[in-house]
Order: sequence, then C-alpha cells, then structure tokens
Amino acid sequence: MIREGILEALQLLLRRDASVIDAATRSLWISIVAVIAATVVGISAGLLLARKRFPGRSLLVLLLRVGMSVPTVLIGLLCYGLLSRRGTLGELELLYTPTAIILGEFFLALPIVATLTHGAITRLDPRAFETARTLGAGPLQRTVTYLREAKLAIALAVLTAFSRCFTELGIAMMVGGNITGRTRTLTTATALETARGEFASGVAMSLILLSIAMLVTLAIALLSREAAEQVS
Amino acid sequence: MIREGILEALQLLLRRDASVIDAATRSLWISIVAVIAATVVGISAGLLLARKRFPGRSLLVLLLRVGMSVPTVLIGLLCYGLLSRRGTLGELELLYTPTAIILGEFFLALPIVATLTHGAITRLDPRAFETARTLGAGPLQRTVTYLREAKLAIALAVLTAFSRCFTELGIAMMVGGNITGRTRTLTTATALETARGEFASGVAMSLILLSIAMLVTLAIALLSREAAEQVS
Amino acid sequence: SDRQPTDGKPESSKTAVPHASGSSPPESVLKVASTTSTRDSGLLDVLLPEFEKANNCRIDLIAVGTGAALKLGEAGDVDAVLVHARSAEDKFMDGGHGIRHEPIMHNFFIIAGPAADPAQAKGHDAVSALQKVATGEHRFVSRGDDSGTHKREQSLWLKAEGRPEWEDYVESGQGMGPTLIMADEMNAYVLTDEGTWLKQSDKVQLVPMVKGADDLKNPYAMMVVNPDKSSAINADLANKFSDFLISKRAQELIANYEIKGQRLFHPDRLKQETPE
Amino acid sequence: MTSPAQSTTRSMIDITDLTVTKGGQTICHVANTTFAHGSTVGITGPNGSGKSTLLRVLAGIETAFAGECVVDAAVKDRVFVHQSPYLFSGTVLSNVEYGLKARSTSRSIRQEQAVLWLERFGVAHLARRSVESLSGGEKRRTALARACVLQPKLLLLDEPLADLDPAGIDSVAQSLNKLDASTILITSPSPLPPDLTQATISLRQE
Amino acid sequence: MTSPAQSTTRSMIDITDLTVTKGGQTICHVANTTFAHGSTVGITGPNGSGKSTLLRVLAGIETAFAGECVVDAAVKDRVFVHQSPYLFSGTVLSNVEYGLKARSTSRSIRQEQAVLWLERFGVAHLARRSVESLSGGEKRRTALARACVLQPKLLLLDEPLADLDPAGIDSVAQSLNKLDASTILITSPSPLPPDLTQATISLRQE
Ligand SMILES: Nc1ncnc2c1ncn2[C@@H]1O[C@H](COP(=O)(O)OP(=O)(O)OP(=O)(O)O)[C@@H](O)[C@H]1O
Ligand SMILES: Nc1ncnc2c1ncn2[C@@H]1O[C@H](COP(=O)(O)OP(=O)(O)OP(=O)(O)O)[C@@H](O)[C@H]1O
Ligand SMILES: [Mg+2]
Ligand SMILES: [Mg+2]
Repeated sequence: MIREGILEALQLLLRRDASVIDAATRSLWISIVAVIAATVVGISAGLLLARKRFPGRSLLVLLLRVGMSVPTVLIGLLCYGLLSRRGTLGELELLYTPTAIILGEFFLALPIVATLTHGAITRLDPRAFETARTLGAGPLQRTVTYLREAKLAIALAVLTAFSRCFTELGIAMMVGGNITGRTRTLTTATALETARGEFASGVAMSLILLSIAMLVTLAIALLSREAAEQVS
Repeated sequence: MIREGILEALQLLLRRDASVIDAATRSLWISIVAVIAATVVGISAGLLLARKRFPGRSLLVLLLRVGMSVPTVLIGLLCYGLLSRRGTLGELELLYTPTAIILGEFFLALPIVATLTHGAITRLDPRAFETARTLGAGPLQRTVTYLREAKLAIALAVLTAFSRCFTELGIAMMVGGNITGRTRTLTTATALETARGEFASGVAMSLILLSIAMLVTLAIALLSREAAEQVS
Repeated sequence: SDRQPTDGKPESSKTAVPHASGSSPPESVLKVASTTSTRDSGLLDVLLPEFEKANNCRIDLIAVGTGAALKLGEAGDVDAVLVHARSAEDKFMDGGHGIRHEPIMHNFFIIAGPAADPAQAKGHDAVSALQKVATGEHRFVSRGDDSGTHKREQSLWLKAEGRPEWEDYVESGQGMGPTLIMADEMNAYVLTDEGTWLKQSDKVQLVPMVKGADDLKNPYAMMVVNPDKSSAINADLANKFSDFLISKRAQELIANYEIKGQRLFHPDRLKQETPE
Repeated sequence: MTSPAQSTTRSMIDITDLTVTKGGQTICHVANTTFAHGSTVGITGPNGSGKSTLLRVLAGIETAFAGECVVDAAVKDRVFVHQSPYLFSGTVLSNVEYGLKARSTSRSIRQEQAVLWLERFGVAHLARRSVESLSGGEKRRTALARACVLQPKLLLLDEPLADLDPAGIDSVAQSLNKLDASTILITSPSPLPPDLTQATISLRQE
Repeated sequence: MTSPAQSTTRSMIDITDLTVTKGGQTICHVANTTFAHGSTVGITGPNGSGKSTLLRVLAGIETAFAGECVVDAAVKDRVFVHQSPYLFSGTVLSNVEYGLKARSTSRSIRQEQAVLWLERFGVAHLARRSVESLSGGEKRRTALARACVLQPKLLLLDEPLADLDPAGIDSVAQSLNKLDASTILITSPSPLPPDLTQATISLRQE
C-alpha cells in the first residue's frame, strides 16, 4: 500500500494532475492565510498575557491552553452554526467557501500560537524585559525584542499551528463541504479516497501533503533565522 | 445549536449516560497511554537530538518537525496497512481495538513531543549543561536536571501532544472503527452525531470532551509544578 | 410526500440568460447535499457535468451522512437533497422542508458475508438470512449511523421479529466504505448498497449472500428545498435539476452507468425500458 | 513619587525613609538621603545589603516600597545597568544602538555615537561580534557603553567594575567624566576607587 | 592529554604551548607552565586575555586547542565555577547538594556537608531560599559552596571575588585553606589579594 502510494504520488506529481494541484494549492493557501492571521492575533495575545497583569489573566491562559483541545469537528460545527443560512452570519453566504475553512482554522491555530508564545515569553530572562524598558524602548521595539529573544520557540509555535491546520479534516469537511474544485483540500481528498477504499490514492495525497509540509517547515526555519538577523 | 448542545451535554452528564461515560473514559485512557509512551520516547529523542552530535542529526530534527504534519488519515491508513489481516502485524488481531488507536496516536504525539522538547533543551543556557557536567552528574541526573530547567516548555509540549491525541479523529475512525461500546471515543461519537445530523448532540459530546481536557490541562500544570519541587 | 405544485416554471430561469456584456457571466450555483455512498458510486460525476454545461451553472455537491444531508436541507443551506432513506424523506416533506420529491432511480442492497458462510445464509431471503446470522450469533457489522442503509437494516430486523442482542453484532458508526472494509477484516456479514459493493468488491474477500430481493430495494430520490427558508435558495435551478434527473436523457445516462461492466442503477422514470 | 518640596534648588533624588520588604523581611532600607544633580555617588555595603534593590527602586523597576522617593527625572530619562548585564542576542553594535533606536536617532548618528562609546570602553574592535562569544569583561563594557551612549539624566550602575581590568576601570572613570549632565550612582560591595565618586553612602545589612 | 613524562614527581597541570583559536584568532595562549599539586595559583590578565578560556580547557569543557595540556586528575575530579555562575532552579541547599548527589553521598551527610560549606561562605541562612531571589553576591557564594563541598582534586574558579564584599573575600580565603588536597586556580582581571594565592601567572592579550 505504501509502495503503491509512493508510486501514485509520483505519477500524480509528474503528470501534474490538475485536481491534485488544485487541492494542494488550496490546502496551502488556506492554511497559510489562517496561520498568518492566527500568528498575528496569537502572538499579540501571548505577549499580552505574558507581560501585562490584569484580572482574569490566568483564567485566560488556562482557557487558551484548553482551547488547544477543541476538536476540529466542534469548530466545524460551531462555524457551521454561525455561517449557516439560519446562523448569525448567514447573510454573508460564506458556508462551503474557502473563507469558511480559513475562519475555522484560524480558531484552531489561535490557541496553539497563543499558548506556546505565552510560554516562550514567560520563560525569557526577566532582565530582558527590564533592559528593554530601561533603555527606553517603546511598545513596538519591545515587542520586536521579545519576539527575537524567543524566536526559536515562536517559530516552533507557528510551525505547530501550521501543521495542525494543514492536516486538519473536520473543519474543511464541515464548513468547506469538500466540493470538487472549490473547497477540496489535500486532507479532504485523502479522506474521500480512503472512504472509497482507494487506499493507495489516499496515501499518495497524504505524501504530497507531506512534501509540501517539508518545504513549509524549511521555509519557517529559514524565515525565523533571517528575521533574527534582520531586526538586529 | 450551542445552547442546545450545552443543555444536552449537561443532561448527558447528569443522568450519567452510560454510552457517553464509556466513550469519555475510553478517549481519556487511550490518549493518556499514547501520550505517556510518546512522552517517554519523545523526550528521550528530543534530549538526544539537542545534546548529542552525530551525523544526520539535523536531518532527523527536520524529519521530526515535518512529522508534526503527518495527517491523522495517513497514520490511520498506514496503521491499517500494518494491522490489517493481510498486513505485517495482522496476526496480532489488533485492528479495531483500542490498542490500535493507541499505536496510531503514539505516532501522532511523538513528533510533537520530540520537536518541542528539542526546542526547549536547545534554548537552555549552555552553562546549565556545563555546570551539570562539571559537578559530576551522571546521565540520569543530567537528564532530570535539563528537564527540570525546561519544565514549562516540556509541560506545554506534553499538553500540546495530549490535545492533539485527545481530539484526533482520523486514527480512531480508521483503525478503531468507532465500534459502539468497544472503540467509540468522544471524537468519533461527535463525528457520528454530526453525520446523523444531530448537531446539538455533536456539540454536547465535544463539550464533554472539552471539560475533560480542562481537567487534564490543570493536572499537567500541577504535575509539572510538583515535579519541579520534588526532584530538587 | 406529495409533490407540491410549485415545480412547473422551468422557463423563468435567470441563469439561462447570461449577462450580456460581462466577459464571464456570474455563474449561478446549485447546492446539492447527497449521501456519501451516492457520491462514491461515481454516477454524479457523469450526471452533474451534463447539467452544468446545459444550464451554464455550477453544482456544489456536499456529500455527508444521510441525517446531515437532510439537516442541511432543513436549514436551507442547500437547494436540493439527494438521499436514499424513504421514511426520512417522507418526514422531510411532511415537515414542509421540501417542495418537490422526485423518485429518480433505485438499486438493491446486498447482504454480503464470508465465503465460508458459517450462518448458511446463502439462498435465503433477506429476513431469514438475518435471522440465521442472529441465531448463530455470527459476526455482523451494522453501520449504526441512521443512514438509509442502516434504516433499511432496522426495518429488516423488524420484519424478522426484532434483533436479539449478541456479542458479535458490531456497530461501526461509519460510512458504507469503511464499514464494508471492517466487515471484511472481521469476516462478518454486512448489509451494503450495491454501488459501494461494486466499487470495492475486488478489494474484499466477502461474497454476496442475498441479492436483488424486493425487500432489499434501494430507492433514490431528489427533493427540492422549500425556498421560503431563505431568499438565497435557488429553487428555480433546483427544479430544473429535478426536471433534468427525470428527463429521458438523464434516465438513459443512469441506465447505462456501469461499474466494472455492471449496471448499477435502475431508472424509475423510463418505465418501458427498465429491466426487471 | 510626589513632587519635591523646593522645586528651585531641588536635588536629583530625595529619599525619605525608603524601605523595601520581600518575603516578610526588610531587604533594603535607606534613611533620609539626597543626591544632588550632576553628582557621582558611590553606594557600598555588604552582599545582600540592598544595593541592587535601591537602584531598582530608583530606576522605577521596583515599585513596591514604603517611604518616599522623589526622582527629578522621568523614568525614561533613567538608565539602569544590571549587576550581571543582559545583552540582546545580536551584535555588540546592535546592542549599543538599541536605546538610540528607541530615541529615533538617525541611523548615521546612531552608529557614530555607538562606535564612539564602544571606543571609550575599549571594545570598538568587537562592534560586529555576536554577543554570545564575548568574555565577561567585554560584556560588561558593552552594557556600559549601551547605557552611557544615551547620556541619561540619571545613570544607575550596579557593580560596574566587578569584572573589569584596571584599564577597564580607568575607562569607566573617564567615560563617566564625559557625562557632565548626568547624576550617576555606582554600587560596589567593596570600597570604590576614590577618584571615581564625589561621595559614598553605605548600606547596612538589615 | 597524554600521560606526563615523570610520573613520580609529576605536577597537577603541565601545559606546553597551549593555544586556543576561535574565529581565526588566537584567544588564549599559554607557554610552558606547570601547576604543582596542592598549590593555589592566581591567573590574572586583562579582559579578553583568555583567562576563562584557559580554565575551560583545564576543566575539560573546551576541547579544541593546540599544544599539550596534561592534567593529573580525571575530568570528574575537576570542578569549574563559571565567571557568572549558573544556579539550577530550586533552593540554595539543593544546588549545594547537587554534586554530592552525583557522588551518591548519603542523604544526611549530604545535607550536613552542604550546610557546613554554606556556613563557611556565610549564606547558611539562605539554605531554603529559592535561588531566583538571591543577590549577586549571594549567588556567587552559593556557587562557590556548591563547588568546594566536593573537595575536588582540581578546583577552577573563574573570577570568584568579582561581586563579593570584603567579608566574602575573607570567607573564600579561609574556605580554600580548608581544601588542602586540592589544586586551586583563581582568575581575576585585577591583582588578587596576596594572602590568597601562592603564585600568580599573567596572561597577555594576544
Ligand atoms: N523575594 C525575596 N525574598 C526574600 N529575600 C529577598 C527576596 N529578593 C531579594 N531578597 C534579599 O534581599 C537582599 C538584598 O538584595 P540585593 O540584591 O539588593 O543585595 P545587594 O546589596 O545588591 O547584594 P550584592 O552585593 O550581593 O549584589 C538579599 O539578601 C536578597 O537575598
Ligand atoms: N567564537 C569566538 N570568536 C572570536 N573570539 C572569541 C570567540 N569566543 C571567545 N572569543 C574571544 O576570546 C577572548 C578570550 O575570552 P575569555 O573569556 O577567555 O577572556 P577572559 O580573559 O576570561 O576575559 P574577562 O576578564 O573579560 O572574563 C575574548 O576576547 C573573546 O572575545
Ligand atoms: Mg547587588
Ligand atoms: Mg573571563
């Protein structure tokens, strides 16, 4: 099955199978957009929770940690409830669009980025905060400094979130609908092939997904290294 | 849907619905066993990759990072291929048993624990390693020391892995089979309710899952704090 | 389950008249919820493009569990529903969720089982085959998901004077494909729809036990969702699609659709040519 | 921090019975003391007598204290150098430019100033080096240059001489001389070189 | 590290033209030098002259060097104290017990010894305190006690006096006196108190 899967994956890639490329591209950009949004919000939240003292802070930290355990099926259900024509945002007609998947994956990635960033910033040497302040750094410069000092941990947080989104199934199925050519992603395609008993094709889809993940992993590693050098 | 879901969750919990308690218990112990196994192996791998120099080390680190992007459907497929009657381990008759799910979730959790532990140990102050060595600590004491120094990051790694396993669907469906009373977990139950169109019941199942996740999150927070105090 | 009289205005379509100037006229979209087994049969891959081309529209097919498909219809999130669960369809229509119910085609469920046939179910009718499986406490995998197939299984058990509880009666709670695989892995008896069976029969070692009997008839129907639910529902196009499915052209396509050299569906609206 | 009584001839720092308590213990106590504008004052006292704590209070980092402590400079005009300095990952130069960046100094002036102060502390040749590879004394010099380049109204140096060689101590003395406008406080567990400070106060272990 | 020439009257450390190179630069060079068993020797030199590097080589931490360096003690019998000591999170006591634990000393002796050495360094009252709240000098004393309690054959102290008050320096002198069997090397950027060491070697900036 694995050997057949590898062969089929190679074949699909070599003949540039249109539907596979379509699903792969969609998988990639959906996850990237969702993760970028979650990174912006999640890093801010993580920083805030690590640096600012306010009532309810530890509760929020706990909730975000628990938030990592929200199953994708639940996110899918809740987003469906929101985007359904009967739902609050029904008028936007977003159900069964890539945007709907992005919305769901955003909520999937957010607690991961926020929790791991919070952890990373919390673990920084307290002198780092004091030094930045005493040298007069404003909020922006301070933020950049803290992120740079914790850059490996934060890069891993983003990578973890990306992996989660790129491989998730529940949201894409539920609010994406796995519509051919519209909202089909590599994971829903894998699930489809698997449900049809086409196991080798399922493996092939997953392997294509994995090779893209490898590129993204490398990109994140390089980006975080470069970011480190640039901001300095 | 959310309100109905909350109400139904409360009802199910209050009348101690047998099938829900059955699925919840199973979800919990399967994930705990898988995560404990992955924690042991993953922390060792993470430590080794952070501390020992050997050829192919960075490649291994990269592979483990990419390993976080293995979709559960693929793990499910591969485990199925292994455990199927026609597979290598077919004779063990493990397909459609909780053990099969544990095996799959182990592979799901391993790269998460290993990658995040590796990151945590890498970020430690190099003087920590030198101090432990110069004071004559043996491999075991050193290991304990490094883990203690990185305990928050490692606790988060374990929590992240647990969240992933506890909420995963693909493996439990594929090699567990979602068999009533035998391999049904809270997530496969959620998926089933969703497929049946019983969205509120799906939400209820997920909410029960979430409340268990909350307890586990608290437990991990407390455990890592206590571990810190005990080993010292 | 009666047809409402709203179905008769096929000409008033806005989609048939593309915007004059635009280089790419806005496509009109029809959202159809179907069951996964219907999708997996592959028939829709033949039917949908034909309709899309003819009407310059797009069909978004959302394949989910039977219950979920009906719920999507109830919520007005889709314009049409294509399922095979007769009693649930009736309830849907009675609840005013649908304005049109069109039987399209049918095929048959199959009871499959291990070649050794430990229950000696072969050669019996569906009900007694099930009874034999039950009395011998042989392994049986049920979908247990309230799908059309599961509902049929339940009604068969009713005819068999109820289903006794036994250890090896397993509920998979999954779609037909995975359930069939599970039955194969477990060497168990299983009730499956013909489409899934034909698609996967070469991958499994199970063999058909009971086939083609009347109480295993599996009728597929199309329902148009009540447009009162939402202004966004494209009832016109849904009606057109219904018209298409019962048209001679589509019925012939259905009749000629083959998997592995075998015809899979029997059209309901091509009376003179329907075999049987 | 209330406004001082006589605003015309006020001093830089006015301390009235300052007490810091941690874990139920008084860890720093200073009776009435004033520090004049522009003065360089040594603060000595045994280990654990509260020297670092005092500087942290004056820097505005430690805010939980009893008594009064009036400083005639905004928090942003006070710069504190840790007893064990923390350097941001990056180069020596980027560290020294850090505070100037915060003050939106133009790029060219920033670099010029940074190099100037690195020269004064004898480490200009390390400007492009990553801070991880510095020796203890080199780190200290970098941190001191990073603080002095800002020419703050109040400069709080916590044991700046600890790991410096005689030449380094000399460079500190000369550098501080260049900061006419600054009030400078220097702690040390042992007596300071007399030419460095105009006065010295002593803390006692509580 | 080859075995020494004369094994009968051999010295603790025998250095022959030791050179450490980093980033293309010689960062530490020591010509032929020996350190006798049981001696206490000071190593002075300006910042960046390679003092810490030398100690790291002798401790067996830095292994990339040219030349020869023979040490008559296994790596586990050499203890190095960083210029800026690293304390493990936990209490002062747990830190001082750390090396004893590694040597499987029994629990009661461990604690007794640890407290004894904490007393010698004047910080026994801090035994139960978490290390995060220590002052600079208190951290230093803890680290020194943690090393001395092991009574290693070779004790390598990198600038141990840097942030100590006169009493602390005194306690170091007295404590080191108790370690008759140990060879002790002490670095400092400035001249060391003469009563502390029997000899001093000087490094020069390369
Ligand atoms: N949270 C705390 N609980 C109890 N004591 C504390 C706490 N934080 C600091 N201390 C104590 O406060 C005292 C003063 O600390 P501080 O760092 O100001 O001393 P210092 O004069 O700078 O000493 P050194 O010369 O060693 O740097 C120390 O004895 C320290 O142990
Ligand atoms: N990777 C490196 N590349 C270039 N130079 C390095 C590197 N690592 C260390 N150095 C230089 O080696 C020299 C010696 O360092 P070392 O820490 O041994 O000095 P030291 O004598 O202990 O100084 P101090 O009194 O300041 O502690 C320093 O100038 C340091 O900058
Ligand atoms: Mg201090
Ligand atoms: Mg040094």
